Amino acid sequence: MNRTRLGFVALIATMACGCASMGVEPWERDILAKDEMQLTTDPIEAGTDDHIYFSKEASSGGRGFGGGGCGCN
Amino acid sequence: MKKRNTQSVSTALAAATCTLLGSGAPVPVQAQEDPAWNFNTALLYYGEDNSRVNDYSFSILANRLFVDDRVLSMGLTLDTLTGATPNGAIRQDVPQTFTRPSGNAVYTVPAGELPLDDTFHDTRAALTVGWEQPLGRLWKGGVGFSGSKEFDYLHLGINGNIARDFNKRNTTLSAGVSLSRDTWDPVGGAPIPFAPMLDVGATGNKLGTENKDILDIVLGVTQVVSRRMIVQLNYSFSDNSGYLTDPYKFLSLVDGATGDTLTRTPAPGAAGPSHEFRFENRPQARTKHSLYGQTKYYMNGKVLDASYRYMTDDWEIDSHTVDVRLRWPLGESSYLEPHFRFYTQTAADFYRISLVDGVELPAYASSDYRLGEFDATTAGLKFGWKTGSGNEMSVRVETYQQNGTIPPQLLIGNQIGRETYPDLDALIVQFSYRFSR
Amino acid sequence: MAGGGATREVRIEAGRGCLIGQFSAMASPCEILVETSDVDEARQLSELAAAEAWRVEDKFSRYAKDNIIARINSAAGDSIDVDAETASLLDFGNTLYELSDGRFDITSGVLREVWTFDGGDRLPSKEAVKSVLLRVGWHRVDWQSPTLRMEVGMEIDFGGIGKEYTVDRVARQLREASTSSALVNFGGDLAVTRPPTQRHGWHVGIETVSAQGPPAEKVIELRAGALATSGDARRFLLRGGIRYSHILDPRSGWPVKRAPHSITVAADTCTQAGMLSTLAMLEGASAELFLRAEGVRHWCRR
Amino acid sequence: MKHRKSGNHFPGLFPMLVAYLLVTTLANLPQSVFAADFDPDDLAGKVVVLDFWASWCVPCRRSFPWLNTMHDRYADDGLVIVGVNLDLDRAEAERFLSEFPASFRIEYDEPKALAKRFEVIAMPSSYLIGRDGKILEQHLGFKERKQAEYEAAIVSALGQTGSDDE
Repeated sequence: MNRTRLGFVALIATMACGCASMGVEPWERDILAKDEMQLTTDPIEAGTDDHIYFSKEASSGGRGFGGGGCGCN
Repeated sequence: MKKRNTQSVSTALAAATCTLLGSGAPVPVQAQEDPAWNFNTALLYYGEDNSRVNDYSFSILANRLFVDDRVLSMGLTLDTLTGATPNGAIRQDVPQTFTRPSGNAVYTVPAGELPLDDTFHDTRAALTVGWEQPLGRLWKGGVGFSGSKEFDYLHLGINGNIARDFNKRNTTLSAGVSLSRDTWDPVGGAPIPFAPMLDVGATGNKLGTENKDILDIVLGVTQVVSRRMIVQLNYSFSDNSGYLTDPYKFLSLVDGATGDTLTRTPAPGAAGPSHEFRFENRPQARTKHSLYGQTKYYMNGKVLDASYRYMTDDWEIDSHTVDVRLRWPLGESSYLEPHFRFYTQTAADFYRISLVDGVELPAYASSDYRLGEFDATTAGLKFGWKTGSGNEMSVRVETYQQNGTIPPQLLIGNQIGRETYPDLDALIVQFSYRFSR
Repeated sequence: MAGGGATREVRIEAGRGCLIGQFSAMASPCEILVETSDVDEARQLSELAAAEAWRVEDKFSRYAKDNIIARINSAAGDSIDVDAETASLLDFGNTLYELSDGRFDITSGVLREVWTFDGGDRLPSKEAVKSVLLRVGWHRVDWQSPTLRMEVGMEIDFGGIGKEYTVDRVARQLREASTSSALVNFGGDLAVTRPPTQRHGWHVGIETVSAQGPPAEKVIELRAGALATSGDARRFLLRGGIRYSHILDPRSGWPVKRAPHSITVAADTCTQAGMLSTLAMLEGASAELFLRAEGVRHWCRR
Repeated sequence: MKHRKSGNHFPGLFPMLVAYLLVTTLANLPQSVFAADFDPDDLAGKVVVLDFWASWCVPCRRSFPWLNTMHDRYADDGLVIVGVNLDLDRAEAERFLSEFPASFRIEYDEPKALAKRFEVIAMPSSYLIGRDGKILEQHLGFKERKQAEYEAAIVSALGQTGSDDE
């Protein structure tokens, strides 16, 4: 199990330091500033989806915390 | 000014102005500063086929915006759940009778049908409160509290997160931690692991309440790739410990050769189960790792939102999730958003269809189909539009289908051919309305 | 009501995304922002607005020698019959007098004979104030519409009502004359004729005290209705560390104590917004209490 | 008994990484080239506030009312406020200005030469330049609660003590 855990953390590390050169100038963020370009555009829909899938499947979260908090059976 | 009831001056003044100007104002005043409040409300219907679970829920998320991007967010969700869920027993060629969790009544399931517990009725209220603010120019932090109460379940949690921007805000590293304590107070009490289901009135097989603690840690990196594309990668670790069993689920105790559930007769004069059932038992700990990648890509007006999640845990469940949405603008003020999601998972190592009589009990066992092996697909469409005064409404309709397979080696004797994975076909309809004050 | 005198002409300027008609009336710069690119329409509406503003100014200015106000204030005790518009303003003044328990009084103009608010520190003597007070008080006036009779030396001044009343009348005429949305702005008292279509709302900057710190310039987005501001940071007296606002309580003849520097109110019409902000100022220290009790959208600057 | 599904599900992260690398190559677009028609050095002798802004940037929108007030209050004392627009689409800037009119001077830095010369790393960024042309202060972002500090810096740059208001 800790083999996969190491794999994940290594991957994040490469992503993080490999990114120094990538990106845009501060004045080129017009598109990224649009509402529809935010990573979570509809927090309530994301919440209800997380809740439905938490109660119907064995995995949860990923985008944010694990969700749950219910005795959904 | 003499103490008067409220609004007496302005109402008298409105009348006087009306006579002075010869007419009232055509449209009442609409003046607002930068909106201080953003509201996001939603009504959701989730319904499964053949009278299984139905859920109506109302949610509201209110964000109070303070100067310099400091935000107080408060969320409330109210759910009413009704319908029936599989109770864990296998089908039989004869009717089967079960004792209700309360222990003071029985219910009977016709021959050949998947046994469902139809007493499933619950209302749930969930509350979240959070505060988020910049910490200096490059740091941002937030803390939050969450709580939810059902008839038999209480959740209390706290969480915190912090993020830092690098290289002109193109790269953001974030970390979040959440701690929660949940308490099960099941109807009739939490059953003793592998205890038999007893007659009405007998309570030797039930204990009291149980609780579980959940620690979630999420580490993430968000990277701007280009003017049109942003990518996020999260690693999350989740450690659950304590009572992870479902108190209302149990397994059929079957004959090793025929695979049929052993029959029993209730004590004279009492009502009780017609067959032998043993309450399930799951491990007291579960450690989950997941890797989540999401990208948003802008194609002159259209926005692609694609994400992939890989999860693995020490219950030997591996899952892959792919989620793709494409927001398609229709003119200036409305959009269409088709949504497709594919999910697949392997079974937990202690997932089984039934317990075999006369064989030593396993350490853990559950026949909860959600721990089984299945694929699920969600396909839907969302239509959103901006109303005149700048608020936004949207409606989405989605179908969610689960198709599972029971590994042949888990089936014994007559179970083969009779026991099939309980496929699920559900409809999700949600209406949401966002406005600011 | 301040007098005319400034040259009476209407200029049309190109605003950004709108055309702006500019003229001056009632001693303040007036603007008509019209959501149109058609210069003729903007000119026609601006001239309509200017004509109405100058009409009301000429009719009710206390500087003019030959209007109804001059005839009333020189009646020396005789009764005078007034026209319908003047009668409606007198009725309105009467209602305000009752609503404010005498704090708002259209006969209090004469107090300016003893008070000049120039930031200096010369306060009038008690006796001087007392003697002028003998000629102040709506309760002394015999008003049976359309006939008005006042004691010798008393004067009527529609200064507290005139500008907001004019903004509302202009807004109504522009609403009837055109489907384009327009913002009527007479020196900070403003009204929207109809909700705009090319923008979410007209943006108006006002000086406020934000809850979290120093006075901030706040941007109000006005889709419909009106805003009026009363109080003025520069017209006060300062003596012995005490700041005397130019808002006088007609019952005592002395400035209202601890009145805010300025109050901006949003309401359905400019007249209501103006009156509510004035009544709040007259409340002095409890201005905000009054506005909150009345459930009025307001921004106070202390 | 351990049961594992045969390997027909995704072999881990491969598809995600390929998409990721493919797209980054398309990311760099050609820049349009116009000579910048404004140079702050022409304003020597004046106290200058150079404010880089864009229409889509929310904190920039919040700074406009304050910049207007500063212009109205100190323009006669020798303060020149120049709002340098960095929008990539000029029409967006003009639509913004029709909603949030600016009483101070607006310039357009099409080739972003000025932005690069001042090494703008945040939006908005404002630079307080003394009469001698030296940069006295740089403010990254706009904090509404710091307006008094920003104003104090301008006043001291103008060489005045205390504003004539209260």
